[in-house]
Amino acid sequence: MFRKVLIANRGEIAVRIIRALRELEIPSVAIFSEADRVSLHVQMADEAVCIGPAPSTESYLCGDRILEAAQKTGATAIHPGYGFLSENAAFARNCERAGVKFIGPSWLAIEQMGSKTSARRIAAEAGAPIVPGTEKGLASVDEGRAVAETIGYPVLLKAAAGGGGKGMRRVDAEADLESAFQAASSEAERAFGSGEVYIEKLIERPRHIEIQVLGDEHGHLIHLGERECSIQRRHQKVVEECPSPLIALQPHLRHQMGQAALKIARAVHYSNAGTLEFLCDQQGQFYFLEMNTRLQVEHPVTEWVTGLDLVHWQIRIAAGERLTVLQEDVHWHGSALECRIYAEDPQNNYLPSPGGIAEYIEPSGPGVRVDAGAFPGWTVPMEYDPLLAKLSVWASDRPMAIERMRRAIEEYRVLGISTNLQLFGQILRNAQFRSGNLDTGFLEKLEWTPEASDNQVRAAAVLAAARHSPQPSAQASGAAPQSAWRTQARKDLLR
Amino acid sequence: MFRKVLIANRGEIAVRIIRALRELEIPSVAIFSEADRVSLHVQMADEAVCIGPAPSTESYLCGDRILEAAQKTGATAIHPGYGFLSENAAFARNCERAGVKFIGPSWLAIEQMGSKTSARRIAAEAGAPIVPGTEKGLASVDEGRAVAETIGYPVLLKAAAGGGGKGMRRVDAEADLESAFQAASSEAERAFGSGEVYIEKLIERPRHIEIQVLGDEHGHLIHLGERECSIQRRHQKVVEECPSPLIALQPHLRHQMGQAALKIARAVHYSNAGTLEFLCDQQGQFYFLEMNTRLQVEHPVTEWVTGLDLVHWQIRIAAGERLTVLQEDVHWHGSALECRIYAEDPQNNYLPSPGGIAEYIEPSGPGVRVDAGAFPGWTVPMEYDPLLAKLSVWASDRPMAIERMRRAIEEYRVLGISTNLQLFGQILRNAQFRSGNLDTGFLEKLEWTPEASDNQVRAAAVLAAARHSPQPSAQASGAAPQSAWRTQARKDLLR
Amino acid sequence: MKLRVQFDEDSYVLEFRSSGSNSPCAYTLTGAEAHSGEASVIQVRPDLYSVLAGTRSFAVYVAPRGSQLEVWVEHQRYLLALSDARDFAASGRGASAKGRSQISTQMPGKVIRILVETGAQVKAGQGLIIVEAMKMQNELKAPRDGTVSKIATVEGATVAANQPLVIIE
Amino acid sequence: MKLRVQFDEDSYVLEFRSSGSNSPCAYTLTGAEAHSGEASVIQVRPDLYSVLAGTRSFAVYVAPRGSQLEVWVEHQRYLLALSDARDFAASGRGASAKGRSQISTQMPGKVIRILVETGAQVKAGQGLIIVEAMKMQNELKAPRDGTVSKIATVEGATVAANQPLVIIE
Repeated sequence: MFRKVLIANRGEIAVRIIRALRELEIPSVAIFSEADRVSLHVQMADEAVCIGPAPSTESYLCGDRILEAAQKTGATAIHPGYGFLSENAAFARNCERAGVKFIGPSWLAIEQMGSKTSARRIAAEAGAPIVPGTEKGLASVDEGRAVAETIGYPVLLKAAAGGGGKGMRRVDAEADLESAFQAASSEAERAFGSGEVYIEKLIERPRHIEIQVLGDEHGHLIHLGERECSIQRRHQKVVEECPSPLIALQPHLRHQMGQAALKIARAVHYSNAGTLEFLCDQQGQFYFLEMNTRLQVEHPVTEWVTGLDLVHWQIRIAAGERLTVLQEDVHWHGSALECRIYAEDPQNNYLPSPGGIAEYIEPSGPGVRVDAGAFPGWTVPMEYDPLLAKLSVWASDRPMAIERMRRAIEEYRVLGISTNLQLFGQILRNAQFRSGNLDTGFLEKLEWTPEASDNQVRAAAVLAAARHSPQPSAQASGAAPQSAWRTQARKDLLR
Repeated sequence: MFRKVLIANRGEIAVRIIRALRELEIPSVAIFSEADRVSLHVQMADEAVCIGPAPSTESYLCGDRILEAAQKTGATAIHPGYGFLSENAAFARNCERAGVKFIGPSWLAIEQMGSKTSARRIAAEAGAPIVPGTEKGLASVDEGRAVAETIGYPVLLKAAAGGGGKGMRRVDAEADLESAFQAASSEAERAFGSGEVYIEKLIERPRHIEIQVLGDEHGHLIHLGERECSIQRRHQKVVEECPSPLIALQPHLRHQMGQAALKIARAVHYSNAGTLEFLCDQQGQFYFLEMNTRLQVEHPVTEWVTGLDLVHWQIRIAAGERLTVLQEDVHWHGSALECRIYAEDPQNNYLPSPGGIAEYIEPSGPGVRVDAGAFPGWTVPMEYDPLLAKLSVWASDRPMAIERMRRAIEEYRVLGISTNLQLFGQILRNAQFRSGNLDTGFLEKLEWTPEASDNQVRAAAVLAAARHSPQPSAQASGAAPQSAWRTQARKDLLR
Repeated sequence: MKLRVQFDEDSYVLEFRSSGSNSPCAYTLTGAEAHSGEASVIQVRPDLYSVLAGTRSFAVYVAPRGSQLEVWVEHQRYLLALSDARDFAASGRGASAKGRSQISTQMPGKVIRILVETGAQVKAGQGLIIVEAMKMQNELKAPRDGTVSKIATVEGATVAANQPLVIIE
Repeated sequence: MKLRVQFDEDSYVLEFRSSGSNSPCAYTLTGAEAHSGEASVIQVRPDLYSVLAGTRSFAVYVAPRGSQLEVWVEHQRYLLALSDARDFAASGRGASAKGRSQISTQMPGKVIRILVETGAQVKAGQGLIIVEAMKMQNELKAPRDGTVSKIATVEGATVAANQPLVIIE
C-alpha cells in the first residue's frame, strides 16, 4: 500500500479522499493555492503544501508544481479527484515517469477517451450504440440531407468546433434543413472561427443516465449500475439518483447499459473507476455520449445502493490489489438521491455567490450523508467551482428517499451567501419529479412556487431580528445608495 | 395516519423521532422542562410545551401533564422514546383511556415484561433458555447447596431485593458456599433491609447480546437479528455492534436466538419494537435476561445493517398498518458499530460533566451517522442522562467499520465539557476488541495507553493558545485558590 | 418599542413590549397582514434564537447581510430591513436621483473587462463591464440610454456584491 | 514574546517572534523536550486556528476552561495554562496554605447532602458532602484528619467544577 498520498484537488472531493485515506491508515498531503490557505482540506490533511496563487492556471492546474510537492513530502501516489488535472493524460504520464502512481486509469485510456470523437469511434467499434449522425463536419447541405434521411427527423445541427448551444439548430423536416444549415454554419463561423457543422439525431426529452464501472489492473472489470442525472442547469448536474426511475420501470436496461459500458471500457483496457455517460430517450433507447475517466462527483449515490466504497477501491486498485468483487456480487439496495449544494442564486439566473459563511449547519440523522468542503466562518473563494457540499440520502424506496431528502434539506442552514438550498424544496415537491418522469429540460421548465409563510412565522422572524439589532443604526435602515457608494469596496467580504 | 404526534422525551431520541415524523409528514410536539427551554428537540419540533421544572419527577415523569399537553396541542399519539415513561404500563394505559395512541406495545405486554421475575417465568414457560437458578430467595444454605449441585459451580449469590453488586458473592466450590451465603445475606440485610438471597449459575466472561423484534398489531412478528453490547461501564452500554463477532463465528446463533426471542415475544402478544436481552457465554450458550419493551438506544446499528427504519415502522404499526416485511425479507448487510458519546470523564471514574459546550463539531462523510441532542453553544443540563450523541458507522465488514469509526471519532470535537471521546480511540485500537473476543468486563480491564504527541503537535497547540490569549491575565496564570474561593459559584457555567 | 420592518417585498410595523430579556413579550405586527400575539424569544447563541409563540416553536437564525438582516425561520430564508418607525417618512423610497443610474454587480467577483470609457454615450442594453466569479462571467448592461459619468473600478479589481461600478446620467 | 506554558503535566517556555499576524513566526519551545521551528498560524474563526509547521498541517481549537485553555490539536485534547515567563517565580506551586485543605468538587452539580458541620472533627476518608449530577452521586471525602473550619455551600445549591466547598484545618 502507498506510504503517503497527495490529493491534487481541493474542496469537498479532497476532503472525501482524505477521509478514505485516513480509513486506510495512509497519511495524506493536501495542496492549496493562496486562496485556500484555511480551506477544509488543508485543515484535515496531515500535511499541506502551497502550490501557487489563487488562479487555478497558476496552482491546481500546474502539474509540475504538484509533482514537486509530492516529491518534497514523499508521497508515492497522487489522487487527482475530479476536474483540474484528473483527465489530463500528459499529467498522468508525467506522474508515471516521475515514479509517482496516478490513482486512475492508464494515461493511454485517458487519452483515448479524452476526445469526444475518438471516444465515439471506440464505442461504435466496440458495438455500443451512439447517437446516429456524422462524426465529422458536413461537406454540403446535400450530405446533411442524405444523413438526415437515414437517421430520421428531427435532427440537430451542431458546430464541430464549439459547444454551449452556439451554432446549434433543431431541424424537424427536410424543408427546413437548408436554411438551418446556413444559419448554424455562419453562427459557428462567427463564434468559433470555423463554420464546420455536423448532424446528429435529436433525442426528444432526453434523460442523462450514466454507468459506473470499476476495474483492477489485472483485467477484471465490473459495472456498478446506473445513476440518473437528468436534473441539470446549464449542463451542470444538480440532482442525481440510483436507481434511475426509468430503469425501475425497465429493469433489463441496467443490464443492457452495463454491458454496453463494459464493452467500451474493455476496448481501452480500462482500470480504476470510470463513468460512461449515455443519453436515453423516454422509451429506453440509449446512446453513448462520453466517458469520464475519473471519480464522478455523484459517486456517493452508487456507494449508498451498492455498499461499495469507490474511493477505497480506487486506492487499493492503484496499489495493485485485485478487485475481489465479482459482477454477480453487486446488488442494488433501496434508493439513493444526491443534491449538490452550490453557492449560487437559483432565483437570479444561478448567479454565483462567493463570500463569507456566517452560519453553516448540516443535516444529520438516519440515512443522511454530507460530503462538504464548507464550514462556519469560511470565506468561499471566488476563483473556483461553486460546489459547497453534496447531500445524499438513502431509503428503502424512492418515495421515502425523496421525503428523507426533503427533511434533510429542511435542516440545512447556510447564512451569509446565497445557495440553491431553496431550489431543492421546489424540485422535491414537484409532481413530475416525484413521478420519475424526468428529462434534462426539467429544471428549465420548473415553475417556482414560493412556500407560504404565515403570520406567526413572520412574527418570529421579526422578533428575533429586533432582538438581534435592538437599536437599528442608520446603516441598518437602508442607507441611501450614495453612502454605500462612498464606502470603499467591502473587500473584506471577499478575502 | 396520526394527525400530530407528541414526543414524551428529550435529547437525541426526541430529535430522532422528530426526524422520522418529518419524513412521514406528521407534525411533531416536543415537551420540555424548564432546563430544556432551548434544547435541540424544542428547536426542531413544530410545537413545544413546557411541562414543569427541571427535575424529571416534576416534568418528564409526569404522565398527567404530558397527556394534558397532547390534548392541548391536538396530538393523537405519543411516542415515549426510551427511559422516562417508555416502560410505564400505567402511563400506556392512561394514554389508551384518554384516546391518545401510545406508540409501543400494549400496556399489558409492558406490565408482563416489566418485572424481571415475571419476564423470566414467561420466558421459561415459552421454552426459552434462562440463566439456571432459583427464582425466589433461598430458604436455607442447604437449599442453596442442592440448587448449586444441579446447576453446577461456579454460582452467584445475589440479593433478591437489590442490585449494584451489593449482597453478591461468587462461589467456586461447595466448601465456600456456607460462608458466602452468610456474608451475602448480612450485606443484603444492611443494604436493602432484607437478607433474602437467591442463587444463579455464574456465566464466565459473559457477552451481552440482544435481539430486536418488530411486530404489527395484526399478529405478524419478526426478528431483526442481534446487537452485541458487551462494551459496558457500570452496566451502561458504550459500544454496540451488528453482527455480533460471536455470531459471525457461529452464524446459526442468530437464528436460534431470534427464534427464542420470538417465542417469548409471542407469549405476550407483543407488537411494535422491542428488544430481548440475552447473556451469552463464550461458547454461544445463551440465556434470556430481560425484555425492553420500547425502542432501544442502539437501534441505529440494526437500521444500518437491515436497511429498515425502526422509528418509521413504530409509527406506522401504531397507526394500525401491517408490517409488510416478512422474516425471509430481512437481510443483514455489512457491519455497523455505534459509540455513545457521553458528557463524562472516562479517566476520572466516569464523572459526569454537565456545562457549556464551547465548540461542537460532528464527523460526516461516507458511512457515518450522528444522532445528537447537542449543538454548539448548548449548556448540557445537570439533571439528565449524560448521553450527548450517538455516532454510528457502517462498512462492508467489521475491520473496515472499526477503521471508519476511528476516523469519525478523530473528526469529532467537543470543547468546554469533558466527554468520553478519547476512550473510543483506546477501544478501537485495542487488540482484543479488534479480534472480537468480547465480554462485559472488557472496559474494566482496558488499560489506557495515552497517544504519543510529538514536538510539532505541542508547538502547534502552544502557538495557537498564545495567539488566542496574547496577554495572559492574572486569571489565566493559575490564580491562587483563595481568589477563586472568594468569587461566587460560577453558576453561569451551569445555566 | 416600535420598528419598521421591510420583509422581503412587504412592509410592517412591529410594536412590542418585553418585561425582561427572557420573559414572553406581547407584540403587534401591522402591515401587509395584521397580527398580534405573545412570544418568548431566547437567544441561544449569538446568531440563534428560540421563539415560542403559543405552542409553536421556531429556531430563528439571524446574520447581517449588507444593510439587511438574513433571517431563517425553519427552512425558509428572508431578508429584513429594520428601522425606527419614526424614520419612515425620512428614509423614503426612490432614494436614487432622477436621471441618474447606478450600475452595480449583484455577484461579487473580479472585473475582467471594462467595455466603455468615461464620457461615452451608451444605449440601453449595451454591455458596460464584465465581472467573473466561480468561472461564470456576468455582463453588466446599461439600463437606459445615456452618458457614462463615472467608472468606479478598474480591470482586475475585486468587487463586492451591490458595489456600484458605473454611473450613467 | 516569551510565555511559560503548563502543558498537561509538563512545563515549557515558548519564545516566538512574528513579523505580522498572518506571516510565519519562528519559535523555540524549551522544557520537557526542546524544539524550535517556524510555523504559520492563521485564525480561521474565533476559536479555530490553522497551523502549518513545515509541511505539517494542524487545525487547532482553543477554548477557555476555567483558568486554563482547552486545546485540541487533531483529535488530541490538552489543557494548557499560559503565563508571562516573568511570573514564573511569583505564581509558584503549592499556593494552598500548609495545614489547610480545601475540598472542591470536580463535577459540577447540586449539593444534595452535607454530612458534617462547621467545627466538627473529621477523619481522613470521612464523607463531607454529596454532590449529584446526571443521576450520579459523588461523595467528597476528607483528605486528612482535621477540623472543619468552613462550609461554603448549602444543601440544594448548584456548584461549579472546582468550586471549593469545605475547608479543613
